[in-house]
Amino acid sequence: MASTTKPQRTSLDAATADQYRHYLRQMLQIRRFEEKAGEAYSLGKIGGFCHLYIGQEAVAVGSMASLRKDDYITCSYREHGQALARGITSRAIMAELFGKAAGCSGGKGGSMHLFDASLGFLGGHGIVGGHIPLTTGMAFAAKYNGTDQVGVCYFGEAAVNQGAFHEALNMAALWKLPAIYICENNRYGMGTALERASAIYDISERACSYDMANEVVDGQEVLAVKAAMDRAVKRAREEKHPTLLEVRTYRFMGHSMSDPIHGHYRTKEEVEEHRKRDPIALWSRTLIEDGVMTEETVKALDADVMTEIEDAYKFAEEAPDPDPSELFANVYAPEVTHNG
Amino acid sequence: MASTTKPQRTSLDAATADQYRHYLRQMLQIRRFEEKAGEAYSLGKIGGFCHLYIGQEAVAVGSMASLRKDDYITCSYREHGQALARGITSRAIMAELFGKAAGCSGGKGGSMHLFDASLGFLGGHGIVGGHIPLTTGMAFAAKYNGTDQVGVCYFGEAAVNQGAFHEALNMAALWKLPAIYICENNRYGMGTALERASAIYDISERACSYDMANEVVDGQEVLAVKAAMDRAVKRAREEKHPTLLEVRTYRFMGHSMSDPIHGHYRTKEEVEEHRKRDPIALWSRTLIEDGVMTEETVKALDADVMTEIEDAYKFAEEAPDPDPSELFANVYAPEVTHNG
Amino acid sequence: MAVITYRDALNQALREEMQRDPKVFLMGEEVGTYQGAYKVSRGLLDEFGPTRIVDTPITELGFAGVGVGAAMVGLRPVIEMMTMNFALLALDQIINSAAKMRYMSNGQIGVPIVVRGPGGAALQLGAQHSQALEAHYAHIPGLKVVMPATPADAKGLLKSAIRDDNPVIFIEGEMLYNTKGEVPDGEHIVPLGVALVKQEGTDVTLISHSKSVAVAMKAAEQLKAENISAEVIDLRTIRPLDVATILASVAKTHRCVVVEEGWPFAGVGAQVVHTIQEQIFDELDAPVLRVTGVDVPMPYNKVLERAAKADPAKVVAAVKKVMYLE
Amino acid sequence: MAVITYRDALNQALREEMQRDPKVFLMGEEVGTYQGAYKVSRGLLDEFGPTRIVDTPITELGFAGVGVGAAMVGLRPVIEMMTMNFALLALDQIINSAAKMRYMSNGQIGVPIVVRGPGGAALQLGAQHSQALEAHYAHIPGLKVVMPATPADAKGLLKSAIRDDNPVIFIEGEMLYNTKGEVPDGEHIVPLGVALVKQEGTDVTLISHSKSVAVAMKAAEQLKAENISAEVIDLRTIRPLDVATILASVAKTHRCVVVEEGWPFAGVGAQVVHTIQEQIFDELDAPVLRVTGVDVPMPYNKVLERAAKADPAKVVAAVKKVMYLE
Ligand SMILES: Cc1ncc(C[n+]2csc(CCOP(=O)(O)OP(=O)(O)O)c2C)c(N)n1
Ligand SMILES: Cc1ncc(C[n+]2csc(CCOP(=O)(O)OP(=O)(O)O)c2C)c(N)n1
Ligand SMILES: [Mg+2]
Ligand SMILES: [Mg+2]
Repeated sequence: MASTTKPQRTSLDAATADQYRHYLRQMLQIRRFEEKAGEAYSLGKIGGFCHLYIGQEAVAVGSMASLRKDDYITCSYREHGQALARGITSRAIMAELFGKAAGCSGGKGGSMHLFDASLGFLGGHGIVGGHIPLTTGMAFAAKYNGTDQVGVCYFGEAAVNQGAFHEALNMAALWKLPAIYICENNRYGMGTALERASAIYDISERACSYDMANEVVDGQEVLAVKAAMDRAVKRAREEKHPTLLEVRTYRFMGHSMSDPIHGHYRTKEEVEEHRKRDPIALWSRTLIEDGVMTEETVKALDADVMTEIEDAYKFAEEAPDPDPSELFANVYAPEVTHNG
Repeated sequence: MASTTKPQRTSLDAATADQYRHYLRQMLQIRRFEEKAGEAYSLGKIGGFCHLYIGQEAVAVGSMASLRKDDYITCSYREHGQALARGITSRAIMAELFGKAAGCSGGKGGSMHLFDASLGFLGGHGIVGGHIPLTTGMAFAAKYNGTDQVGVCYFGEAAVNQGAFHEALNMAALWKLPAIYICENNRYGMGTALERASAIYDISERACSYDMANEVVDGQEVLAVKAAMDRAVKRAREEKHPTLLEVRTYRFMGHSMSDPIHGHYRTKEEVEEHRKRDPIALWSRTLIEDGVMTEETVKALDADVMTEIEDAYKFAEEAPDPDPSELFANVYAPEVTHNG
Repeated sequence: MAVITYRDALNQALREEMQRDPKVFLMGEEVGTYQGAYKVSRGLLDEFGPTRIVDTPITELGFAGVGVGAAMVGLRPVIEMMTMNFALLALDQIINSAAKMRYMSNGQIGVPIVVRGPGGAALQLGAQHSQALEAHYAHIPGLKVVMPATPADAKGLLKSAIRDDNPVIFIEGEMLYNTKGEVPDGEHIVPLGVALVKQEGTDVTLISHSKSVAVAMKAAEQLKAENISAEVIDLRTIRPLDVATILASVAKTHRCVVVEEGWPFAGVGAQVVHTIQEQIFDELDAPVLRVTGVDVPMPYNKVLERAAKADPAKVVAAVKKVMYLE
Repeated sequence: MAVITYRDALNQALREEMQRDPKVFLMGEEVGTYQGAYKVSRGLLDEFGPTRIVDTPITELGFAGVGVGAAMVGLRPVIEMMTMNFALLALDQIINSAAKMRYMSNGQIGVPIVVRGPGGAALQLGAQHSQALEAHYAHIPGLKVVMPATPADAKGLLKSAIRDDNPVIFIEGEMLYNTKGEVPDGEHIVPLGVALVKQEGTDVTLISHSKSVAVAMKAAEQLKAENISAEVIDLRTIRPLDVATILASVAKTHRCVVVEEGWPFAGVGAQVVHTIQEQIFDELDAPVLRVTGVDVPMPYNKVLERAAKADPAKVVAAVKKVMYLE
């Protein structure tokens, strides 16, 4: 079972306290961003598919906190949270959702395909499981280059049934690659509960097929995620061993904007029950209890975040569309003459 | 580890003794067939790829002995042995290898694509791992139709790294399908040793990812295979649970006719060492020790088999090619008018 | 004859065929409890139960193979791909198993399977979710490829596809699901391999399929206003192609424009063009032109996406070109 | 200039590019210890070691994805498919990841990968091992498709492919590996996208690629005996297609036959035909005909297999047809 014991926070020095407040800010930033994105979607300002991260914020924030600037990250289509936690600005992401030229993918990617190469944020990917081999390749490259970079892959629990998961994890373990596979087990792949898709309940046990280190983590507790991720990063960076982290969390919203919060596949009661372990509420409470923050500073922080998100929204709305010539740009690399 | 304890053969009644002699005949039939096929290949009478089963005879014979006439079987491209053990005649198989119209696939399939629908022998398949989902579908059909048929799939240990293996076994376990997955672990996939391709050594442990019954079996002992297969068949037929059998065996010849027996990837010594556990020698010795056969009756049996194989060869050689019109036949089903 | 949506027409076809033949079942992601990602299978789980309406894990290669295997032993699976983009993962089973089994087995084993789902672009789904890949399937001997444009054809062709003894790739359109049209109740069969002359005309032939039929029809309307009479053909089945209907029309109009959603290079239209010029070269008064999806991955931005798609204005321009009107 | 085999020419290209650029590595089944299923990588493991010559498990989808991922962060992988038949399993990574990454990321992430291996039929390998599927790749924007016919081009084009910043599908021919020809030592670069006029002629243009170039050349020889002068073009690169060279030739000869190994429906030849009739319709004195692989899965039997393949006699017959000689 998931260990929910909170790591000790006895010697809370100023830097740590700052760090902790930062986690809260990041989680709030994701929450408010997603709420705004949902609103914009309903107004028709965002098109296509839009998968919100609400409920899972502690996973992105806790895990990204362990990473270094030069590590490689890939995500599924549900990646606004990871993109924000990694440091892509809310302006650049919102603009991308609006399809604008100032978006982090120039308006050509959209919600499912956020990129920022300068941050090693190598995509939202739309094919379930498809980015798992990609990350494995990035970890391969790190090893090949002799660096101590780490490749991190975020995917849902439904992706573990894909052949790509199996093939990639076998290679990562066989070749001892510095890869971390973060399975965000939010209990559902669209309308299919985990137990209706997987022959085993504990996703982490899939690691046994590859003799891979693995851990079950409480995904609603940001520090639990951070602690497990620290271990995985050390294992990858120092020992060159991959890890499968099964992070148990819950999606508070529908699968995508076109999916109701509770449909045929789960009850209102179930959702409410899970909402009681809202990662932001849990973490705020902890910070307040520990005296790191107060109700007021939390509120002020939230207000600050809201201002940022409103600004991002306005920015996205006012930003121009890509130039029509962009239709033909970047299909291929610009021609260069190679003469040896 | 593989259990090599031989099941008790105390009460050896006449029927059992007949059965045991039959196993030997079948193994000899495969051996002599393959030797002849190798010879024919070298003479240019057989084309394409040709993968011999020499060394693995006890697997096909021991496992087929547990099956019923209406069960479904699929194999990889290394399937002459299974085809013979299932009861396709040596004439029909040899003729297929020669590409003749009298071949079990009309000369259009070849060595890798043997079929006999009347025996539930549903193909040699050329894509590594590709037939694992197919068998799963056949087991699905058995369950769907409410019969107690079983689907059996033979594949090599290198196939377990394919996504198709993972996807299929998960579904078989999830849906409780009457499927038996026989992994013939002959230590190599072409020139790649198991441990250079799989992150774990014990293929059977892959079953844990699906909470699937599994067993490691000594593939050189025909009765050990038979006993394990009996258990798996019972589990499938009666309890509707799939099984992964890891049958440890060894390929005495090269991967295919164009591959030397020992190449860059294994030593002559290793091959010789394994040849000491020749399944036919082991079983003959047992039968002689137990008084079921004598040196002479074994020799006579072998001679009888040789006669059969020579006949098959002659038959194949003299049989006509398919009619040229066959080029266009059976691309599609014959047109039928459906009017409801 | 009721007016229903394309979605409901497909639903009717599935329901009726499942009622008719107990060997027909539906398998795919979210087809059951969720009632279908696009609700094509709405109500079917209730009616037929989980044995025949089978929700799968996300394993396109695997469940396509399960379908092929079940078909090899006599069932008649309908395999739903949530979208045909994901069927790329299953292509090995479709091409190496389904399309070749009958041939390799010398006719012993058939594969009466339907692989169906929406193909092509919807709105702003981006590069990985907006592909019209019918040319990939149409390239392969052993497969049939069917793409209905209307509710009536959706029903009639799906029923034929399910009854066909060959593997049939049945590609729908996400943007078509909500379109409405008259659909005959009960037994309504549209044979595979027969194109439809949607509208007769004398000056030019517009050949299209699936969503592009609407584009061609709109173009024809605009052309009419300019006194150009366009004959519009809906291919309905891509493979086998109804060559006779195509040739008869072009032999009459002497000019032709092919309209399709997919990419140009070696697309379905290229085959149509080849066939026309090969068979009735002397009847042609102008080259056959194509209006296709622009040769780029699909961009997310709405304006760019619109520019990437075939539209009536592009068709009108092509027609004027083949009529040497500019 | 040494006379070496196509196989050794590829080996030279790999070796030289790996010596030149430490970011180039080779990955695939049996490329290392086994020295390559077709010995293309012979000796490379010894020279470059297991970090750069990487044997993989049999997981085409997986290692194609590993290659794409490595390329996304700056390595230059050469991914060997034991044969291109198996690449069907990897098509999702090639089409959904490699071909779209640069576009989706607005140019931030390129995928400088080469996916290479033998395509098409060898001898009696049966239906699943004898497919010429280049049309599938050529259909996709974002990919380049290269198919050398000679040892010199094998070397020169592979070097260009490795240096190209785009995903390149590089399809060899099992039946070509043993063919010999003059190959320049050291730096020998053949640019992508440039076709070669193998032989000049005046009466008809034969357009071909890969193994079919030899078929076209043999046909040209036979035609010469009948006083028909054929110009033979080797496309070398399928995508981007060298349209200029094609058009210049056909504008001169006014007649054309396309020869290819793949299946006809929406094949590469269909695209070539479309381009010719679209661009220089008035130059054509006859329809463009194609000689392709017969539209059936490949049979195992030797006689049937021979009948399934394009051959010089079929080309000669097609030429006579476009010259109205029968
Ligand atoms: C290969 C493929 N099949 C199907 C889909 C459609 N699809 C998108 S998300 C999804 C569910 C994925 O669930 P999970 O992996 O648990 O991630 P979550 O959405 O819960 O974050 C499905 C079926 C897809 N995008 N790709
Ligand atoms: C998908 C695919 N990849 C590669 C090959 C080429 N190939 C044929 S057999 C083989 C080795 C398979 O080894 P294993 O599964 O252990 O079976 P064995 O040959 O030992 O019986 C390979 C790589 C293929 N046929 N299919
Ligand atoms: Mg999930
Ligand atoms: Mg093996």
